[in-house]
Amino acid sequence: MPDTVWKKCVVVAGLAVFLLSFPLLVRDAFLLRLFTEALMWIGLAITWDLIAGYIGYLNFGHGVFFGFGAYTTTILFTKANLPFALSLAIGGGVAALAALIIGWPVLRLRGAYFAIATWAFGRAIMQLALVLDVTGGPDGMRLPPFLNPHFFAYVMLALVGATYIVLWVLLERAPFGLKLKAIREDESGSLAIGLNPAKLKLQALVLSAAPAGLIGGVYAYWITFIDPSSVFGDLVTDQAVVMAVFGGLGTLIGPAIGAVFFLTFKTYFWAYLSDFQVLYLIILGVAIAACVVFLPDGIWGAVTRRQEGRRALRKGLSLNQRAAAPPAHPSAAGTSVRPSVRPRDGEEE
Amino acid sequence: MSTLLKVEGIDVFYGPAQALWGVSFEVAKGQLVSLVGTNGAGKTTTLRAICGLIEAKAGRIAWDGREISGLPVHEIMDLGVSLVPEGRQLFPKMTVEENLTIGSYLRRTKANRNRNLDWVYELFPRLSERRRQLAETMSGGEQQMLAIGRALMQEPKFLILDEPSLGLSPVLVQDIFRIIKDFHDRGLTTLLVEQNVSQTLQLVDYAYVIENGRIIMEGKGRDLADNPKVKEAYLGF
Amino acid sequence: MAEPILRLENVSKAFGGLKAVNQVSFDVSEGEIVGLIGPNGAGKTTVFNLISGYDPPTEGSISFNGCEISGRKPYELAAVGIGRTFQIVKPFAGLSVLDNVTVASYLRYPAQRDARRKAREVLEFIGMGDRADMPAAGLTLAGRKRLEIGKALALEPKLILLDEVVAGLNPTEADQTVQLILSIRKSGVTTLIVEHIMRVIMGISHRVVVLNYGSLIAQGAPEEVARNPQVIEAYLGESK
Amino acid sequence: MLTLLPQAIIDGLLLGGIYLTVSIGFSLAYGVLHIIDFAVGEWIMLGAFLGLYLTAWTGWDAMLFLPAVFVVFAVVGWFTQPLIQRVTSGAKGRPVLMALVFTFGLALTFRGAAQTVFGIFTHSLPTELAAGSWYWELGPFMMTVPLVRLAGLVYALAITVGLTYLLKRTDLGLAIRAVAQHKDAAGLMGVNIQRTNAVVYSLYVGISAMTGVFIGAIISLNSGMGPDLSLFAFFVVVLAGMGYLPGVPWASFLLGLIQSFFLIFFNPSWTLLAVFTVLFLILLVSPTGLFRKGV
Amino acid sequence: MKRIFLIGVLVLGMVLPGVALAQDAFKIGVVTSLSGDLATGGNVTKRGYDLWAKDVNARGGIEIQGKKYPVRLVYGDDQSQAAQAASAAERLSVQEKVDCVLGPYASGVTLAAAPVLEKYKIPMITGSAESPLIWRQNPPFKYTFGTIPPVNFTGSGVIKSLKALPDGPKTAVIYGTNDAFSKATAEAFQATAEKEGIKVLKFNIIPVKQDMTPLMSAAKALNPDLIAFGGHDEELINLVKALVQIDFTPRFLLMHYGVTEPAFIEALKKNADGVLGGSVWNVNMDIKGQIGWPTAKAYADAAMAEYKVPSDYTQAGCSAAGLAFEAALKQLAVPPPLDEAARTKLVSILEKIDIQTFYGRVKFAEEGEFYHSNAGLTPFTVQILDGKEMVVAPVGLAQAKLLYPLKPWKQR
Repeated sequence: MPDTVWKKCVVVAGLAVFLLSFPLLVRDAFLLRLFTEALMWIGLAITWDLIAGYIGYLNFGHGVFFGFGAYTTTILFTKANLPFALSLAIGGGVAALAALIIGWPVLRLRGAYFAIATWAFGRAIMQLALVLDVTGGPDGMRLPPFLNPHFFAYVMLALVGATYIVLWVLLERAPFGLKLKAIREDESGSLAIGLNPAKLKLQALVLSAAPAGLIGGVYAYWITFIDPSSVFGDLVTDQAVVMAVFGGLGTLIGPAIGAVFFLTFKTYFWAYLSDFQVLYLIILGVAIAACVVFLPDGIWGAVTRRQEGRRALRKGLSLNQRAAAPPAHPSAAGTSVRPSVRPRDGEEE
Repeated sequence: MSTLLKVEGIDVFYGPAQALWGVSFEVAKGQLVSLVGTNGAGKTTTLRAICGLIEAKAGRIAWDGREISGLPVHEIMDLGVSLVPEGRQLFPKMTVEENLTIGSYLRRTKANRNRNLDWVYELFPRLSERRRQLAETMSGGEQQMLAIGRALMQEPKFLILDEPSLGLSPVLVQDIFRIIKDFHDRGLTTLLVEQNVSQTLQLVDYAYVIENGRIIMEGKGRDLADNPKVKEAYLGF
Repeated sequence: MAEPILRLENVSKAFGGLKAVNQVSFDVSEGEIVGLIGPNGAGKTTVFNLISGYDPPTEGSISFNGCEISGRKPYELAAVGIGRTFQIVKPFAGLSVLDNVTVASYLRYPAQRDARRKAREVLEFIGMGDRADMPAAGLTLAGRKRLEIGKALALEPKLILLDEVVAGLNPTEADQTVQLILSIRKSGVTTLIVEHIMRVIMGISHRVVVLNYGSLIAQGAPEEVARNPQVIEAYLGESK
Repeated sequence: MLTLLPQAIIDGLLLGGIYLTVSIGFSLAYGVLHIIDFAVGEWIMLGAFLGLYLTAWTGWDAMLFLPAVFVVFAVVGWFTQPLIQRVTSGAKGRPVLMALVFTFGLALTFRGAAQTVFGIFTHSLPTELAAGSWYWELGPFMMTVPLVRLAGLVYALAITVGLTYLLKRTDLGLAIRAVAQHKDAAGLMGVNIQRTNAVVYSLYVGISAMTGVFIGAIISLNSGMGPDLSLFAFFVVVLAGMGYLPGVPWASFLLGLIQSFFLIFFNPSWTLLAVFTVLFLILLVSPTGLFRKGV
Repeated sequence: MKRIFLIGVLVLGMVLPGVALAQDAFKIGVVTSLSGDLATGGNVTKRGYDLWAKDVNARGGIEIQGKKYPVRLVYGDDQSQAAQAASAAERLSVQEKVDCVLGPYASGVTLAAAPVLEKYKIPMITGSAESPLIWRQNPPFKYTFGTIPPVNFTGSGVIKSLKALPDGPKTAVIYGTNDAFSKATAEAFQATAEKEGIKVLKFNIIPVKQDMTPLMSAAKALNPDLIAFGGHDEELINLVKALVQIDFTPRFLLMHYGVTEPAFIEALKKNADGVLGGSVWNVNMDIKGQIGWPTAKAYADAAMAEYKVPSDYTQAGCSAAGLAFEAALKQLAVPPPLDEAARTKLVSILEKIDIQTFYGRVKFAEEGEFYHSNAGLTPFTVQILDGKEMVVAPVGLAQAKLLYPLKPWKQR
């Protein structure tokens, strides 16, 4: 036991040293940009995974929080002339507040309805950004360029690193994570053991929204330009989803691996193989399908044999109970005395 | 008496977990045979295997001397097998009449649809009164009648009933048992699966006792009913 | 007779137009094991759902330790001291056996370390200490049912509701579970149990409450109830 | 502006008709097969391109090719269904997910292939109906009904009525509903589940492809049109309540009416904002669709 | 330990540098939308750039101090996303070490790529981005140029030419879709119309890809002389079809950009006839080029031979952007690779450059709201006549008479 703990410490320390020194060692600004972008996507993927992998709710409006952060930061920074750090902090706060406000009604929805409702919310907010004056509408907003790659690499590292550590402590070390997993496994059953799923889910949503908002704020300053489709578009969420699913849901390391893997592939593909752009769609399509068929728990799940991924997806996509809950165990199948037609059951539908 | 259904040493798995271990039994033409056992013993699984709803990994199932394991469900049904499944498994959003009508979906029964409908309504006047009602709105007993009626619409040569008494009031249970006996008297081959062991064993010609996926005992119904081992393990009180 | 820990007064529950539970009243005293029996569909599980807060009663009152609890949420009731199991066992299948119990012990032990310690204690108590690190999905039916009890016990309840924890088990397993129920009671937890297998109910209950079609038709000592002609007719059905 | 009220209603209903054509087959496929087919928009796109090539080749009116497009794609659907079946039943217990992801991959592949083969430009399907319209003036009210859109609505309603008839009045329909409600029990009734599934999928693909011809004639077509259509189909089906076929027309018309009213009477730039807000709010108020009848 | 291995592999993948071959050629980066939402337009720009590269290399390359250096294009797909545009610009600057850059199709991505190129002091000419936003920045982008004048420049000319007609429009309904380019177009139409005394009865910005029939119903009720619309190809086609369907023929129907795209005429056939648009270039113009293709016709033929589609002004503008670099590099007379000083000098050459091409005059504005966009062109009005795009105003450039009022749809 102490032996593996020691090994883990070495790995973590090594990783930390690597991450901290990477920006210093690398002179190539493009690699630094990739590094920053990879960190950004790790942050978005793990915060999405907090809701998807740990509670089993597929949030297709995660990009909204990113966008809230980006726009709030930009507006405060460029129009109200607040310092960047303060604008950024408020941006994160606004994202968290948004999560708090929509979380309560939305988290009552289940499966595909939750997915669609969050998607609709994201679309509505994007339309709002397109028609408001303060956001610049479709023209988007520019921020004064501050093109210091090291600054952004370290800010992103600090932000995503802190998010990672906080989530790791809360999800893997503190009771919070186990409680969320219990909700994922059986939401109604979790009531009986004293959990309040509504409250826990809301806490988790806020916890996933705040870092996403902060990342959005940093993104805006880093890229120097935002418009509704670049920060509120489906792409932000979709990419985080693909990364998390590919890497392995319900873990923190999985989405991170997925993010690095996907981003590396994507960047190199577009950089050097963009003549075959048609293939990109096909490769992506086949890869996603193959991943779910052959690696239902993602890369990390396949390595560690953790099955969180498929459990989370099963819940998140459950459209009706019949399709989602097959007899998992022979004895359980045998005990099911619940008739398919229940004359006395008026609570559902 | 010739054998109608012969099950020989079937193994069935749910994923990696084995549910049936070399289950063998047979039913002769015109017989009323029962498969008894506790919850989770493997009764329903056995029936599902016979009907082709789940594949048997080993062993064979023969119908009238012909191997039927591996055939799709609808072809097995076409041979004349009818299952009244556990928990009825009606079509909840269909009316009573539609539930019965689909019983005669098979080509060989389609021609007799109206005659059979009349017959089932005569047999269960309750259903006749409620022919336009949705199945899900009916009481448990009515649903059970409908499930049996639906199976009868298939003009079965071999009727399988899975826990027909489940969830019914005692009066209704007596009705159901009376109907089963009645069919038996008319010469219909029947396989009855029941938890209500004492009453079932009184009724049937022959019975098999299944436990943990294995047949552990068999014999004439009344012999088993008197067997103290059976009593101790399954009759409770 | 001791002060009732649980009291149901004229409790009814209707789903749509159907009355699943109709004007049911009974008490459970501290330290008792009470059996709740009745044919399938009699409303036993609905009564459990009402007591544990899963369904609010349509009318009537439920009080626990003298406080009105009808309409309160299940997690509030768990905090007050009511633990329950489910007829269709619901382990958190993706979690280990230990985690299943740990997540329940957070109610009384918010700190991770204490919750783990409590969970191990409970696992020892229910005889599953050796299976702590197994995924719950890999348990047999008997293991799952036992784990259900463990989860309820980790809440340190004053009252535990057991829904068919014996049904479906083979005789040896059933005996072990009966022993477990008796030792739970010995530890001072009041038990309300729904069970199909009469041998179990009759053997361990101090009192038995009989429901039929949602209504209470008899209550009293097991022997008494077993002689009640109404019960015999409704439940045992051997009218020959 | 109130003089435009009848026109707004007509425009809304006609637009709703388009959404209905997009969603009705999708809803059927979901209701029976329990799969969310992400490729619905791509089936529509492919159908539209087949129509385009046929009209370009023969010079005839696009509407004449509806049966041909249906037949071709019904056959394609017939042979695609077993593939989906195999993928979804390959790994036990995750049919919904597998179908979703598989059709997503299918959609990406179709789109990529279409971009290569058909190019990236927008086209329009020629039809004589396009220039026709009926016009009335009633006091202060004036109304124009574009014939091609009316044809689209009639087509949508005909498909809806046809499907309803099929489901309610025929043995095949009985079998389809049985499979939808309880697969095992349907098998026990002697229904060939595999064949029924293939029939449903081929109906759905055929209908979607025909819809492509209408959309190409009414609006326009290009190789990238799929995702938006898929999203709207999804939108309508969720609003209707997933798997609840009778809700689909109402959800479609609601969607069309919201748009026409915002475009005519309110601020047009808020149209889509209104559409998504309404979807969001309806889900909050009624979590299983407009009629609370979704699964 | 698998974790370390995995990470190792990934890091290796990330650090492997782009293969940079030293050779005697100008390395010119292309940042544009080859995929994503704007792929349609992005690929048109790519055709324009490719055609120039092919042409210049066929001529042996760019002559510097007596030696001819070919050009090599290096692509960076911005995937129609701002972040990827910045990333592509950075990669081309740092890893590929390009000498200069041919710019994106749309303005949003240009706005993200430009600051990165400013930082590395790499000049960029975009042959397409027409939104006025790019030129209005404060401080302005010193290293960014554009061969197409912004829409507020071209759009106003068209309205003016209509107003100048003896029986010009008196009332107008103006729409634009809600993207940066289309909205700017619609706003330019609106501003000019109001200035010219055309009464704007209704001005609306509508969501992208919105069905427009109800909108046209509302327009029909107002019965304006002119409907002016800012949008992209697909939307223009949909708008005409909506008008046909509700049977409303305004006297003038004006759009921008998309009418010059071959797909517009192909999709609408006879209903495209009479539609007006604004442009700065077309195939039939009588222009003599001093560099590259001698005439517009020669260019169009070359493009037709290469791509089998007629060329439009975006593609031509992109090829002209290449020609501008070609002329400036020749003048710079520094062999590749260019260092920072040479590139800075290139910018000052570009600022002074004034050349005649098949596309028209290229002369970048040195100040004002059109800073660094092409001020050498005269915007003109085109009309689709018998399936061909013809210049109808101003008088000096006109190839045909402006036909109005629009022929009713039902009589076609």
